[in-house]
Amino acid sequence: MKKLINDPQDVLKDALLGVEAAHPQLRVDHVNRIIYRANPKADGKVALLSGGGSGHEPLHGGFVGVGMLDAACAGEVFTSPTPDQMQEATKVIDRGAGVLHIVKNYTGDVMNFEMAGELAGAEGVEVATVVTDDDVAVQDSTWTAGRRGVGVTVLLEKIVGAAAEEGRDLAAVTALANKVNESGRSMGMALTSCTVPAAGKPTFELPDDMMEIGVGIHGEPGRHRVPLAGAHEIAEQLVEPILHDLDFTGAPSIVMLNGMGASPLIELYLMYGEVARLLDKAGVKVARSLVGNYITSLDMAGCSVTVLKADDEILKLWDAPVNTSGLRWGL
Amino acid sequence: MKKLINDPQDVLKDALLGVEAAHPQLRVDHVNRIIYRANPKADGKVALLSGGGSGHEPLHGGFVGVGMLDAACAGEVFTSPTPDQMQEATKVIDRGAGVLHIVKNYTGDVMNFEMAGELAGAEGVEVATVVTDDDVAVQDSTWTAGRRGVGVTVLLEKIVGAAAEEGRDLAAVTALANKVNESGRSMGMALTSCTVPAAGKPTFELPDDMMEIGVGIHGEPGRHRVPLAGAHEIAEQLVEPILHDLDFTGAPSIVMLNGMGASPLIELYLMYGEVARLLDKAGVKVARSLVGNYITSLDMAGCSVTVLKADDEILKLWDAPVNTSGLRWGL
Amino acid sequence: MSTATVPLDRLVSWLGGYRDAVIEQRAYLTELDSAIGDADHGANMARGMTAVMDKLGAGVPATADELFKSVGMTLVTSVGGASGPLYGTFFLRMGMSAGAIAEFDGAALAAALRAGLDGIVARGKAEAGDKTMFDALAPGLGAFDAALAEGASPAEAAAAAATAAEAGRDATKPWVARKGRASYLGERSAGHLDPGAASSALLLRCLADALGSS
Amino acid sequence: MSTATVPLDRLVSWLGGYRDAVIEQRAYLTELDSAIGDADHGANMARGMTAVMDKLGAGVPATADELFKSVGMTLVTSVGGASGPLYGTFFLRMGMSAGAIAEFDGAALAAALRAGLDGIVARGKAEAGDKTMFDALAPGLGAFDAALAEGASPAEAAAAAATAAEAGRDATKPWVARKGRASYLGERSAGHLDPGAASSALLLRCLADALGSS
Ligand SMILES: Nc1ncnc2c1ncn2[C@@H]1O[C@H](COP(=O)(O)OP(=O)(O)O)[C@@H](O)[C@H]1O
Ligand SMILES: Nc1ncnc2c1ncn2[C@@H]1O[C@H](COP(=O)(O)OP(=O)(O)O)[C@@H](O)[C@H]1O
Ligand SMILES: [Mg+2]
Ligand SMILES: [Mg+2]
Ligand SMILES: [Mg+2]
Ligand SMILES: [Mg+2]
Repeated sequence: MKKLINDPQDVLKDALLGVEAAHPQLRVDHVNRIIYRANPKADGKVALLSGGGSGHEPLHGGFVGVGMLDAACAGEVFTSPTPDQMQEATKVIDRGAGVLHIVKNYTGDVMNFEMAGELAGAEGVEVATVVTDDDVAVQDSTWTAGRRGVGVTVLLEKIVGAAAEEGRDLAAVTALANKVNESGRSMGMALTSCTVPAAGKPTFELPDDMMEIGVGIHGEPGRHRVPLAGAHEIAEQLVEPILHDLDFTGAPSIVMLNGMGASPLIELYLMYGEVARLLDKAGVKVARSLVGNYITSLDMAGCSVTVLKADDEILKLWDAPVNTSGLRWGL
Repeated sequence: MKKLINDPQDVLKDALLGVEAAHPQLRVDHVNRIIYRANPKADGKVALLSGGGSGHEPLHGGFVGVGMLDAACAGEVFTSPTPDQMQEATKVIDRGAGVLHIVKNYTGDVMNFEMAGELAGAEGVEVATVVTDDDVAVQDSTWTAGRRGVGVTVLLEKIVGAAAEEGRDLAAVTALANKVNESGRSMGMALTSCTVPAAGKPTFELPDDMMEIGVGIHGEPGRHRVPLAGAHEIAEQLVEPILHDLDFTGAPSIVMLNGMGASPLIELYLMYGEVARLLDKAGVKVARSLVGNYITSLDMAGCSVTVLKADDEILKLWDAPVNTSGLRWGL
Repeated sequence: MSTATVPLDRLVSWLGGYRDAVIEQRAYLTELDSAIGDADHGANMARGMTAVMDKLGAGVPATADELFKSVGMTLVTSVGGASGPLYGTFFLRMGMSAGAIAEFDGAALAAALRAGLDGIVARGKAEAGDKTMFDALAPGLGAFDAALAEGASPAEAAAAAATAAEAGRDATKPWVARKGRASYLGERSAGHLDPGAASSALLLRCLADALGSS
Repeated sequence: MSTATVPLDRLVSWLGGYRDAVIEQRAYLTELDSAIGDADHGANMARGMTAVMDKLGAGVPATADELFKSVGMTLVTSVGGASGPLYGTFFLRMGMSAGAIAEFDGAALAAALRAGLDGIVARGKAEAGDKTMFDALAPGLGAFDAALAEGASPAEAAAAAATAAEAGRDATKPWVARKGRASYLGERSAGHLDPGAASSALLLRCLADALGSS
């Protein structure tokens, strides 16, 4: 295992020290592993909390700041944070208008946030929850834990963050969050496995001439192992299931071409070119796009595509100012 | 070789299609492989041109936009672009106040930009040149082609871009560029080699228990191959030669912890934490910082540290608005 | 020789033994989780049980309700993931079921374990055959009850439970997962043991060991 | 049998042969550049010479000045890196030295090659022993001149040049580079052939082959 780390058990602790040192606009609670805005938002506005296992950076800590999240809870690598972390964060960021929990649909995350919601509710904080589940790689969702929450989480945190900043109430913010989640679809692939630091070796072995289609963001094997193909074919294998799942024509879309962590930007742009061409051919109108590493899987090489069916309201919220370490414009 | 590409010969061409599709604020000349701002800056302002081999993204194309470059010429992977590209870009971006060529110190880049400068000069465009050479890994620079230009190039493009935007003349802009270059030092390391697409295999073999200290950004072996160490020790091996080369105390510094392309953000933050601690211990006051992939070496895992000795003027220019795909704030 | 009642310190030995076992089998549990999950189950259980025993090292409560509340809360707040809330709930419910006692008879222990399993089901909604820890615990507790009904001591019942849980764990191998992250793999989840079934069979084996030794 | 004069089409064959050779040895040149450079020399030379021959495919100029200007400009505008300006300048200067001739005698060819090498030195400031293409070309052209002085035909002189250039190339192996990106490696550049020395020894070998065959 070749990583820029000290003791594999200390990766999260050590990385949070770096986050704190790099970003004066953030405040890090090292005991509870929470990243806050240094300057809380105004009283009376809905606050946004997200969190999840570490190893997906910049998600979620990189999206804490004006226009997005108020705080993010960091779990161990690929392990949901715990209810006490979430409860603490919820209490701290509540400005009296309630807190929206943004939860990716994994059994662990859902259960821990559920417990946190109960605890915070008992303490008088109004909590609402949106569970993202946009991964079309998961089929037969009635026979599974449901679809995984992946790329749409990034777009949702931006859009809903802008709505909260505007001063909308908890019901409106939550309704918008659900609408965004329902309007987005993602599909991912891997060229290589990642290596969980504490495990010390790759989660799965992938021969040089094979790739995994339909992976999530936890280094899990995907739905199919298929022969390695060119960018053009890979793009088809990602875009086709997305378009098959939802009709994106007739509305402006926001598209994200996301890197899994170890694929360089030149490859991500190349993939985006392929994806944009396919979407164009299918009559999908791309209004906004994002190319880069936004929701990663440690040192996995690969990428994912997210398409979100937007409307004028969503585009306006998308364009609203945001100032986080991972996404920033207008500020 | 596992990459998100089609034909290895077409990587640059295909990636530029993606850049164009992703960024309406940029215009791509596919014949000459130049990335321009879609909206040129005002007449009478100095224009900035950079360029170099591809494979270092976001450098340079990702730094084209308001507050930084006016255009970037893209060469083949790790190969300087050609004088005709540079000449064309120089002519197009000149707003009558001359053009600064920002050149990283590699024999190829220097010679090609030199020829381009001669050609553009013959056509009546005033051209000045700054050659960055901040890599302290290159010792005995009298017996070599001089130090390599690496991380400081990113900081320089930002700072000098802001000065050009302010309306300073070519002599002032060039003087500032030289000052920034002389005030910055960098040092890099690699955990793995990268693979040049056209070569099809890693540039060098690095055993699992070894790392290279003092690499540049072209997948070249470094100055020393040493046993793999923890982040703490790696940080020492990067910071020590930088501080040994220039006294950074008594002035505010801008620090960049840069990823080589395949190292995930969680590791880069962890490294930044280590570097920040060492700088603090050495009495270096960090005023601004940047953590992420800014000047990369394809799919190499590893990182580099750049420290720039700043002053109030440089910090003011650093904080000025910038709107590029790779660096953005205030706009 | 096993005895008819189980004093609390025997259950503390159980927890200590389980801590040692998950640390020892950490790589194995992670291996199982690598095949059909995200390669953290070994680390999760080792971290959680280490935290549990560190907490108890500072002082062991005198009654079962306090003991298991402490264990459950420590797991909930130190593990995360799916196993944190599930194992945490298991112990929290055990404590609620047992009440302020300092010694269990067989029936009380069976009831507490059963309450724990019910808590797991309440949290995770697992059903038999979903390929989860339920599939080791449910047959294990079934065997515990059956053994008691036939007059066995708690130690004998625990041994029967462990054996049944191990069979339940092994039975998960060919199944396609329907809960947790293994379910995302669909057919590809078949052919591998469920990591949570493995760690919970181990939990009952440690119980048998703790009660069986004397 | 070699002849005393070299018509232009024979030099076009030289260029065509060199294109074929660098394509054939592309992996080898890249291998050399991987050891002490950035793994692109094979791709650079193959791209450049392919562009050169594609250009000439659309029409071959009738005089040496136009021919080599075209070759040089094509290399300058298609290669990039260090080798683009260096090889480009080599051919540009060859053309300027030769003038509007359609046939070379030995002396004119020697002068043109020498002018090309001077151009490389003017651009790159390489000195003997820096471990660059200079270290193959300089002994190569020295041998060319010496052979002519002894009455050899251009073909015989080219053969001597190629052999001397190959010896020059091989001599670079133990040296520590002082120019180009290999110099960044310091001592670690020793023990490897210089890629540019290899490609330029090949250039003279192809010249010998083109003039020698008839
Ligand atoms: N809904 C559920 N009900 C019961 N057990 C579950 C459920 N979901 C997952 N599990 C158990 O949790 C185990 C995985 O635990 P762990 O790896 O620690 O957490 P995570 O899946 O969050 O990484 C699975 O092997 C399975 O036995
Ligand atoms: N200053 C110089 N003078 C002469 N030849 C040089 C000089 N610098 C580099 N070279 C030659 O160029 C070769 C490398 O060419 P190439 O790999 O195509 O370009 P780059 O070094 O830009 O990647 C070296 O092997 C060396 O022979
Ligand atoms: Mg997990
Ligand atoms: Mg090169
Ligand atoms: Mg797991
Ligand atoms: Mg090279």
